[in-house]
Amino acid sequence: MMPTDFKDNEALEQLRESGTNVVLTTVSDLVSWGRANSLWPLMFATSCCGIEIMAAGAARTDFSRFGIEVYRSSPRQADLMVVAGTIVHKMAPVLKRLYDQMADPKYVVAMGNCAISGGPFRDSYHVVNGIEDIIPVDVYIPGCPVRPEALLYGIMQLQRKIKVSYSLPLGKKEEDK
Amino acid sequence: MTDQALLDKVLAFAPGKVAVEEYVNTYPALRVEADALHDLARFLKENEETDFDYLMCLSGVDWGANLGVVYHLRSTRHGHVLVLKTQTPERITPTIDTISDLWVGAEFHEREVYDMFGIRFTNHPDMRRIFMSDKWMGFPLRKDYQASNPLHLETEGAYEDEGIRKLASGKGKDETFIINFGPQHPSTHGVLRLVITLEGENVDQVQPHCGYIHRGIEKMCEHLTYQQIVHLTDRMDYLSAHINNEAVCLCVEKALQVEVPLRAQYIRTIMDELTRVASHLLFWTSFGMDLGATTCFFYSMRERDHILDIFEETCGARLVLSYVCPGGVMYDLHPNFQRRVKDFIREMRRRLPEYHRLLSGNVIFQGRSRNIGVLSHENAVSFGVTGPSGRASGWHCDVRKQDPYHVYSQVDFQEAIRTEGDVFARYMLRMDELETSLNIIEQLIDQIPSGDYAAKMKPVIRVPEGEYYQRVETARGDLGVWLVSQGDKFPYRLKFRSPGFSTLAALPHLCHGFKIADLIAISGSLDFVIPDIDR
Amino acid sequence: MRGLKKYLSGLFQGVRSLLQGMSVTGYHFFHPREIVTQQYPENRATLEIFERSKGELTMPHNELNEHKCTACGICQMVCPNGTITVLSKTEQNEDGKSKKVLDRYIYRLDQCTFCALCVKNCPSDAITFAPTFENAVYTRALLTKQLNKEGSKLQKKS
Amino acid sequence: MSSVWLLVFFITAILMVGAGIIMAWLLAPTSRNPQKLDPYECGIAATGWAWQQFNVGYYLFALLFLIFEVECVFMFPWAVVMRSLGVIAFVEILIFLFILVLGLAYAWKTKALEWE
Amino acid sequence: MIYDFSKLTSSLDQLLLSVLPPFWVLLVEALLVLIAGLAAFAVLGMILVYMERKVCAFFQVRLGPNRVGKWGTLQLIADMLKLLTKELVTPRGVDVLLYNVAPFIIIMAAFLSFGALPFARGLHAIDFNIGVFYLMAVSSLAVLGILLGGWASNNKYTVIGAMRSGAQVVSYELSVGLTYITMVAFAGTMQLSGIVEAQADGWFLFKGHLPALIAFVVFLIASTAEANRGPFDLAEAESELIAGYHTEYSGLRFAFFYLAEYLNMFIGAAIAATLFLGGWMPLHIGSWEAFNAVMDFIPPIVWFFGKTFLLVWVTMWFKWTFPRLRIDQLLTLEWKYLMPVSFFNLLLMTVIILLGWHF
Repeated sequence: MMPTDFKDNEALEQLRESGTNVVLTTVSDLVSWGRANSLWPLMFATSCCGIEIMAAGAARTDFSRFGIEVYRSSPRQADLMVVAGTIVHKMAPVLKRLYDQMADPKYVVAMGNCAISGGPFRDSYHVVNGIEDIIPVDVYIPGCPVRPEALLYGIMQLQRKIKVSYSLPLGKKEEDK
Repeated sequence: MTDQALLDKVLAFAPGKVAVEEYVNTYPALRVEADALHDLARFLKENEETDFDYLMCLSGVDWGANLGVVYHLRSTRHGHVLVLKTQTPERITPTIDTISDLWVGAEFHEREVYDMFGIRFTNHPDMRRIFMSDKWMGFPLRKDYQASNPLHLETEGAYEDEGIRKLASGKGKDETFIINFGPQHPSTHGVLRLVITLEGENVDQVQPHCGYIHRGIEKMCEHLTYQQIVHLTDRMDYLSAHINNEAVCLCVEKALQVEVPLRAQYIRTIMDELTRVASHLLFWTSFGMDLGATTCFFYSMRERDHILDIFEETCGARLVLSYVCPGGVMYDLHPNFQRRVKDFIREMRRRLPEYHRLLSGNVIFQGRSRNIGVLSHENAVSFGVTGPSGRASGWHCDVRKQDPYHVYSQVDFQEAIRTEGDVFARYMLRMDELETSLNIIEQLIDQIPSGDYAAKMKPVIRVPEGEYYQRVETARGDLGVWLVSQGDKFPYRLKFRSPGFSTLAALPHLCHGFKIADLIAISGSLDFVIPDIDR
Repeated sequence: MRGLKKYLSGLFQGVRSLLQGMSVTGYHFFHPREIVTQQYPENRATLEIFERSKGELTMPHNELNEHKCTACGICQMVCPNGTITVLSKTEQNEDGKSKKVLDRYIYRLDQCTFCALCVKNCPSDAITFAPTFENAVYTRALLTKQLNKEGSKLQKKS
Repeated sequence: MSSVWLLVFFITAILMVGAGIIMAWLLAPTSRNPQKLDPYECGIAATGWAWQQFNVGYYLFALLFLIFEVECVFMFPWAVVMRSLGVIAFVEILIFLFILVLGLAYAWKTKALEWE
Repeated sequence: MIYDFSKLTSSLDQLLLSVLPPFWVLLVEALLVLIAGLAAFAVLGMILVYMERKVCAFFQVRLGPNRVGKWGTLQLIADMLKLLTKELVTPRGVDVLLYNVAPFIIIMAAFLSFGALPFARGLHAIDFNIGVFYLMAVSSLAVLGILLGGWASNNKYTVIGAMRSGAQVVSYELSVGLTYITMVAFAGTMQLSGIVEAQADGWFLFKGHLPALIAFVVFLIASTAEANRGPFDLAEAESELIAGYHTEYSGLRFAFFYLAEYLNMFIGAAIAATLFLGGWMPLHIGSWEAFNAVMDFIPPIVWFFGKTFLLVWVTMWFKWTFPRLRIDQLLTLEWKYLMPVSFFNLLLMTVIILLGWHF
């Protein structure tokens, strides 16, 4: 796909910074490339969107083609948290803890309208209206539920974002969250 | 026994304490004084002639001045149904006797009522909140609920949890190996949390903790019109989304006494069965994965994708269809529908033997599933474990046979039954049902009559005052919808009796003494959908 | 002796069942025809998306940049969770009568539940669902969309 | 000569892991927060301690293993020279295996091989 | 024999000796072996993981990685880069020493067995005269890494995983040992190169017919179990224990566990190929001279890897077909089926050798 086929290129432009050191930039680009192409997701799904994640992993829209079939159940080994489904008040601390326990670098994709804004349940007394109140989100994939191709598209958006971001701690330490 | 005879019998048992309810009701209903409830319930359960052994539904309701509890009882032998309604005298410290000593399954339902309405059940073995955390303020389903609860972001230590303290008590702290399975665990099928005490590999006690996806659907429904409610029901048991939609619509149609066009009924029935096939295919997938046979996932998802294509072509969505509306269906079938369904049936018939060769016959699989987690017929009824899991214990509980809706009465099909009640029986029963469903679809697919696909409905539906109960058979069992209307365009109270919730109550009973791996197999074979449990 | 026989027959039956399972997977391994993978980004041109598919709400405009929305607000009313906001303004038409016309049609894609009540209830068929699904973005604000194009007008009834 | 290579491979292994971990330590970003270092337990604060008394089931098998494995080791020299010893070797191993199988049968009979 | 690495190595040895004193020669050679070992190890690991992902994809009617590089060949490079720059988390409350040592042990065990494999004539670093015995000793070191890692993590899942792995690996070690003995008795030597040479006129699988076949099957099962591979992956049992014994390990430390699993599978297959399928020996059929000549033309290293990868593929076939065993099934299989069968088989082999009924 050409870059012009994607949406939201403006946000990407802001991210793109030129490194001072050519060698370091090259190394950083290489590492970013590695990270972008090796996103191991955390096995985490709360509701309907989880079924569509399963569908995305199934043979029809096989997401192992992107190298992300290595599903890890332990947050220590996962790079990507796809928040699929509604997050309720009781679940919020669990989500936060899981995110905290992931090893850096880590990325979050809010999959489906429930995760983005509370979706159909946003008026409920027990539903969190958007996970961005709890953890930082890299990519938003709207849909209810998100169809598998849309998830793949979202993952490709995330890959583009990772590829343009500076990935080495040398000279620039990532800020504590 | 006729309904009148039944009512007379009960009235004679406790004169003065019981009155016949004159409200519009789907089933014969009685109003009982709170102090006479337990005796009456015991009488109804233990008397040979009444023999109400199945507690269909237990719901709380806020009547304004006081709080009520409503029991829907059913006799599996006689097939009659009775509704008991009782009220607390006041709403500050409401208490009612528990009936969980009579129907084991009531334990969870009563906890739910406590959680949502604050009614304490005396003599209840484990009176705790079930969905909300212990710190939660207020009882959400009360009409005057206004408490605002801030979002807590720190998980609390488990010993702060009342239920876990209970688990650990009695033994020294060092001797109990308490371990959490879930909320984030690959094989709790979502965000169910099971707290387990272990002795080596063996499971001693299991304590389910729910509410990690409690979305308050019942409360939300009280502020939505009947058309709007339909889209929320999709998201409860999203694997039988279409059947859930139907439950609400059927209930509304029953209340309004609308005649649904025959074409719509045929469409709904076929869609029902396709949904069931898709759900059972997903069961096969996830059950295989729970047992470590990952390849199953890909084979059955491949077939499931065909069904999703059929859905998407007609309904425009793959999973949560929102296809049913009160009076019929949203749009007509797609012209390709019949051809695609027939293709799918042919394909599925070709693949099913492969499934059996790959998994069902496998010696490891058989060893892991036979004689594991045996649920007796008696317990299945007492817990209210319906659907395939109940039928695997030899209980004829198929709503499609008992209370036929749509065109099920005109279809020739056998209710699949197995008697072993173990994991293998539950697994095989779903495989049997796959074939049954294919047969039903095959009988109907060429018979779809022409005509309207929906009855003409008013843009704003007002359901006449009264209480209505509708049961449908989802892929997981008996889904009941209890609708209380006060003539408004919103329901006064809408309760979903979800099959998964009752099934979950049986899980601790099934797992005791088995191994960790068996626990996974048992919970997999019960085929939970967590949002269906939590709602 | 019977014990030994049972032991051996169990052994052979077990092995047989294992081999049967392996024959199923083995068949699939040696028949690449069975592979059903559709390669998504590469097959964008040929990807089969059904026309009824509900991807996002759109408001079709004709070549004169005209839409059919009369700003009646029914869609906003039937929407179960406030996804649609119809902002109207009063405009003077040629006869000098003031008339309510659509100013902005705000659609929040990140809240929509795709129940299609809006489309079904729209009296003038002004809105419809498009089968697009490539909507993922980095900023949530972009998911709030204005459906009527700049400077668009109400289509005259013919 | 082989012993030298053994040492070389040993060192290689240590170098590989060590160098890798040092690299990771240098290159990897880190972040700190209060929950990160807690033991993971499905997203819930852990209850109790993992180092507790444990079921003897596993231990029993370790003991059984020890017995049979030692016997196994005794059989290696026999296996090498078996051809030259001829029939005597066969008789010897028959007796030896008989005793071993007796042990196994005993364990089988007393249900030591069942996982309770 | 057309291809002989011993010539190459000895000429290299000569060359170095002519310019350097013996001690330095040894050092240089050691360095060469070190680099070669490292490279072989890393490349092999990547090939195996790539193979696993592709093979399982084909079993599962899909394509597998194909977007990073042609046919997804660069996927493993990306994974490696990612893992190399992933944070190493050391949770609170772990036994820091053991927690850090465990990956060393597990990789070391794999390396030491790896060094003893006869890849081709002359390409065989550690060739003890008790080669088989040595293999048995070092390959069982791996379980120590798992046990320590699981226990030191102070996490309930890891502890259970470690315990399971302990019970499992020690049990299956017995069958492995017994099949070793069976084949040593047949070969009459414990030296691996000797065993391979003895198969010049026919692989042991054919020469030893029935008992060798039984031993082969038993060994295949037991070595899969020893490598903690599915269907015997109880120690990591995704659906039960999250990630089993390495739940708490992140980044590169986890990568070493991951790598070791694949290498252990490879080593198991390589030993099976060496003991039963003639190692690097080409396939010869009786007096079919032309056929044999063609077979000889294929280099021995190709033979070795061909056989090994075939067996690796078979173990993958097992993994992607069968459900996981339960702990009691696992132990029943070993103690009630494989062990008695192995005892019986050893006797059978003895009888056949003594009566000269083998080929």
